[in-house]
Amino acid sequence: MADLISYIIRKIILAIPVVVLATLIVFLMLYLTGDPVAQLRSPHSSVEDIQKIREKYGFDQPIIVQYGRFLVNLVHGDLGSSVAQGTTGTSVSSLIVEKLPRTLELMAIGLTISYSLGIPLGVFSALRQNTWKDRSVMVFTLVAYAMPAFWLGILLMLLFSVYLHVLPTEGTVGGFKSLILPAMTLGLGNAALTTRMMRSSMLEVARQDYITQLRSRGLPERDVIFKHAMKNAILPVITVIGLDIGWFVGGAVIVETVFAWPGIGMLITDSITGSDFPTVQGCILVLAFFVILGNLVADILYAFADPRVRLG
Amino acid sequence: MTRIRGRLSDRLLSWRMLGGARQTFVDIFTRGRKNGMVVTGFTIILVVTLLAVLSPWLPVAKPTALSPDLLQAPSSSHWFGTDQLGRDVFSRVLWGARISLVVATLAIVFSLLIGVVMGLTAGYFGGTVDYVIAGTIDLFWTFPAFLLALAFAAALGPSLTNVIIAISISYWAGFARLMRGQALSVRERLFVEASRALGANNRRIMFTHVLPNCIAPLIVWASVGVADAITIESSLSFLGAGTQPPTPSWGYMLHSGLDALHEAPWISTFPGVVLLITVLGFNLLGDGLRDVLDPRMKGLRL
Amino acid sequence: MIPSNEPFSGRKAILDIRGLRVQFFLSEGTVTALDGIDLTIYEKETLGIVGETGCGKSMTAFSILRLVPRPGRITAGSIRFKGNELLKLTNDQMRSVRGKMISMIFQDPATSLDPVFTVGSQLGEVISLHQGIYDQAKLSAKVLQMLNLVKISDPKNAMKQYPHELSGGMKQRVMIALALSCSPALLIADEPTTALDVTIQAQILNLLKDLARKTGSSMMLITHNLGVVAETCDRVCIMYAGRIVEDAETFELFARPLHPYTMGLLSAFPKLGEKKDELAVIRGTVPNLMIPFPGCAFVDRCDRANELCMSKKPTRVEVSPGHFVSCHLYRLGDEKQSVR
Amino acid sequence: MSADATQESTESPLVEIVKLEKLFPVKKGVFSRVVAHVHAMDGIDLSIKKGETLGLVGESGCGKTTVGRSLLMLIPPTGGYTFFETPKSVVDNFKALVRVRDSIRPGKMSASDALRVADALSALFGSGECDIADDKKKHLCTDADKIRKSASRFAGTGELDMHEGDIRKIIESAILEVAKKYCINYKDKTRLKALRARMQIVFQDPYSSLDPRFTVEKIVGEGFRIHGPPKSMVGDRATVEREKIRQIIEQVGLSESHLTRLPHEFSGGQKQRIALARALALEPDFIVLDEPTSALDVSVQAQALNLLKMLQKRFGLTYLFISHDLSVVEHMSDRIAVMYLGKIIELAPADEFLSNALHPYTQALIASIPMPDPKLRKTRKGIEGEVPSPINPPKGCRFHPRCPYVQEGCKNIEPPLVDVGNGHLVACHLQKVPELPPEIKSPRPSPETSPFGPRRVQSPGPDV
Repeated sequence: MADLISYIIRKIILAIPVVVLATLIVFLMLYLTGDPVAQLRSPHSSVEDIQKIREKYGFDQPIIVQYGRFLVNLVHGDLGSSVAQGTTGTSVSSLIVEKLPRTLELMAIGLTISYSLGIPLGVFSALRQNTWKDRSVMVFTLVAYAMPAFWLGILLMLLFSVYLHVLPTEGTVGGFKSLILPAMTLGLGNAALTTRMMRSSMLEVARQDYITQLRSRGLPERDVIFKHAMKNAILPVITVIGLDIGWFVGGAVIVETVFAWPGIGMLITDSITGSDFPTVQGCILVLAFFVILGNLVADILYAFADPRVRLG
Repeated sequence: MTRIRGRLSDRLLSWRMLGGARQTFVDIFTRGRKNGMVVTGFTIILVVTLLAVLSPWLPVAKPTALSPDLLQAPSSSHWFGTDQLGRDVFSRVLWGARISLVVATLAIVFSLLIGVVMGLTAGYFGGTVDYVIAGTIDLFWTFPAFLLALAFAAALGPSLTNVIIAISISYWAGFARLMRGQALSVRERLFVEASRALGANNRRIMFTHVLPNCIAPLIVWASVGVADAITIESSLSFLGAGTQPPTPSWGYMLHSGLDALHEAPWISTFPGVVLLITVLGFNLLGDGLRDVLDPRMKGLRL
Repeated sequence: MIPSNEPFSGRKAILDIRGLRVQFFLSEGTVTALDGIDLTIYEKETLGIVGETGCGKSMTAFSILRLVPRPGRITAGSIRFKGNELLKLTNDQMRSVRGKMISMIFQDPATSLDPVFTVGSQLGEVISLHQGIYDQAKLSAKVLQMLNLVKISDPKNAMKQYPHELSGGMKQRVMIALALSCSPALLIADEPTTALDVTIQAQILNLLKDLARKTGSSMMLITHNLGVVAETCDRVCIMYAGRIVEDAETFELFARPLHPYTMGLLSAFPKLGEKKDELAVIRGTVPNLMIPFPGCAFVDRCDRANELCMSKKPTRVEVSPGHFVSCHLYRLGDEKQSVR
Repeated sequence: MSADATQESTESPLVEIVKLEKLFPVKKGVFSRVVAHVHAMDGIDLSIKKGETLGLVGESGCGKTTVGRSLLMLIPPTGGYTFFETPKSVVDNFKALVRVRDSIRPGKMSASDALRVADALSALFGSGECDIADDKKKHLCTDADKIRKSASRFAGTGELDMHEGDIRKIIESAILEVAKKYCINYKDKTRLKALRARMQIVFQDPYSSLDPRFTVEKIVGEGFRIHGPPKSMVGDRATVEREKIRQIIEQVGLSESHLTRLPHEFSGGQKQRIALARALALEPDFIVLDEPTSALDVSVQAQALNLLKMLQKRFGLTYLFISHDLSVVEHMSDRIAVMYLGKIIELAPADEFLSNALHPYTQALIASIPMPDPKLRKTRKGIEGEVPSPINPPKGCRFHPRCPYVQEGCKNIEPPLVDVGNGHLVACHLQKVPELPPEIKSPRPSPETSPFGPRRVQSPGPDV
């Protein structure tokens, strides 16, 4: 147990430099075009506005001081203010706080879909290795993975809303019903990845000596597969939960745009079209935190699932 | 003078040792021919590439040419129909392939270069250098490439070059991670230790043993990477952060078809289908090559 | 086919294998891993199976449990265990044989235990399966008893540990406990000491001998180490390229090896305390089993091969009571004929 | 690498290692602090004579592999000195100096100690053998005289007027000077590279020791890319290299037609021959054989062992033969060293090894080997327990927790490796245990009252 706690603490401490690096990269994005002010002003801002921005961010000072200021603001929850038409002056953090729950909701359902579809399908496919059932699952995963999220969204929309009229097209008006299509769009690609991973992991585990050993003890096949093989095979899937969360964060931007789902993703798209860089920056930073957090959670989950990692 | 020439020939000899990588290409050719996935993937890529390259000389309308036939359904004169401005969708899809392929290939070539240099440097020097580079790699690796590319594209402003730059700086981490992992694991192999026992230095070991042994997984990843890059590029265009109209781009075409989904579904359907097939082609090639090049996976179809 | 080995008529055969053939169907061709194996294990005896890598000794063990890995299949022969044909049992019936009546110990204890379950739960699972003990307290008492039996240090603590927390020797003891937990009539030990250090090897081998004697079970000991065989086994089978080339009682075999391969093996083995400048070698390497060959598989490594060896596979003959050999140099009941 | 070198020069050691040590740090906790060390190799002394085979046996984790690798600087040792082809007198005097240094307890240096230091220094630098820069040599000789003067002046009182720290500094600088000149592990890259051509290694695992993407010709010829064409031949570089590769590959029992093939086309035994050819290509004097036949089958192992012996005779090679298999080591070696938990506990000539094994561990090891003859079937004695963790090795004698003859003294005092005559060394307080090991549970009480039982030799004899 002490090992486990020490492992978790170490993982948390190791995440700190990553967070700092993430803030640094997001901060440096301001300079990508040379003039940071150009990124922060809206097309409508006046000369005074620009001067205000210069003062607020201290662009006349050395870059390290600017970064320090950026960090201090960040700790106080100040991500700057929006410069887009309509929301000019609104603080970015309040915009994010308003939209974040929507995105989290979408991601939660999407993750659920992707694992509850991917894991069983992968196991099924591995058990039927090299049969037509396995091959069709593999073709499905190839297509589902190759399918860009936005086009999948459009197709689903066409099918369920335009032709079948069973689910709402966009927005949130339909309540949970409105959530189904975006969540499916989001989850399907990752479900394909999970299926393939689970399948190859199952096949790998099936080759291990301990599986033969367990069979040689006369254990029923369902115990061998569902108790022993699965618990071992799921370990590599757990290691990529962090990456999956990253995938979902990226996917959410597209899916929310397609389905006009008012979350952070849509906020980013709107801000890009509206040249509202402070908001883009803030959103990216928040999403980065979530990705890092997701990886941390994945590491900790893994430590619980695999008794071998706690030693390190 | 002779001394210099001697050292020069030494160097040449050592570069010739890179020929160890040749074996990879021999493997790809001889074994790949027998692999269904490699053949299918390669055929798809070949057809799409040929159409894209030849599109200016094909007897189709210019992709930007407007016509009075607005929102026409697919017919013999407009195979894929026309869009809201009366432009030929088939022609736009072909020209879009040019953009997609060029952007994706260049972005992956740059990512590959950054990745190999970073990964090899980390593996070569080890210690503090490795610690810093590995940390950076991990950050870029855990962070979704698409979101990163979106952020960079947003910061740089939408343009073709910027999309390539954005994808490159977002995607290199995968290659770097692969390269570093391979460098670290190959370094542990006994033949590297034997080489060290013969007196080989790090530089020699990296270039004659480590790098050639990494070529195979790099090729596999590059193939899958092009597929990813095509998806990212079209997603960026779809969101309006990529190539700007009137440049024909699959992502943008899909987006503009969204408004007319009810009355003219072909506007977004055809670019979508072609996009899917192209991405599928690269993924198939990558998967097939992995089976071909990784003997451990032999016999296992994935 | 020769009927059951009769010289041991006083003893009951527990396992009787006749003409067992196992083939692997690969895309590159068919590999005949076992090519007509005949062997018998009697009650309370330890039979050694000796051979080099790839000769099919492990495959014989897997065939007995009907656990031949795909794409391999048992294509011919019969395996009778206490008179019952194992190859005709249904899968469910076979499962109740495995672990309960025939049990196996694997070569590498590091990879043969499930890494994500504790030692206690793995042991408990098998015990409750075959003995129907579901009460937790009784079960853990039984688990503890088994761990004590195999002389695990601090068994109470070991129960709660995961395999990776134990040393190699301790893991192999757990494996033995697993195998013996239901007092099987036949214990198959597949290279049980190969992955272990010399001093631990001796401990494990002693333990196995002790326990087999105590429980009265027969043992099939698979090894490549002639020393292990000489010290532990009552009878020995020598395997080469998927066939049993010679089998006899241990003393008989070591005193009067008949097959050229057995002789070569015995002299190629460096013996402690025997100084020679050069070891006798068997030249060449094992043949490729994928290429069908009409003659004796050992022919291109044998110094005494003749025309017949090239064209016809030798049959198993009983040269002296209980001493069988498959070699054209020997005819039935006529040992003197060959020049040693 | 000449055949005639074998006979006459058997006396001067080719390789001599002094107090070689390798500790691997163990990191733990939140900040990965170093909390302990794995004592892989803890003060190893070995000397390998030209043309001989020294066998090194031990169980897994005893550090035998570490010895081979740090000897070749594949793993840099954390302490100690490795001499290669150093004049015998230099090594002996160097060892004497190190021994004197280690025998002086910190803060307790007496005048006689200082005198011994001075003698050791003069012995080392006084003769012409030690080939270090003249000014440094002169300087160190003056220092020795200074110490001697100071020591003899106060010989009566037992105290010193020279600071102990200063004397120690002089000793350390003397050791460093010699080490820098002669020791492999103190050499810079270029000098080390030149030496590498003369010391080679063959590994256990034939599968991972050959680069899968190199042809046999490239594998065998890799040394030439680094060190240039073989020195024993003259002519055009490419032709000479080709010719040499062809010769070597035939000497290890393969044919020229194998040269264009890739490693995966060969069996384990053939791969091991290729690895041997690679090691031989540079015409080395010394080869570390790290379990070279452990991955091979009995019949192939016999072929490989015969080949190794044949090549040794032909080229006058010196082998360090590392293995866990006592039968193989005994077959191959002239002398055998036994390692246990990072220490050498016994070293004996091969012909005396079996008949007169002195250390209880060696005896147990021998007793554990199953004999391939049912007539010799015995109730195995062996020993109980397992090898303790090398992270915190037991105090005193490292074998004491498993030793059937353990006595109080064994638990606290580490036994030194002493010569019991005939070049037979043993590190055991008992030194001479009963001829036949009795049953494990009933250690025969020693007949004498001495805490360490009977001793054959009282004072530490000369080293190896």
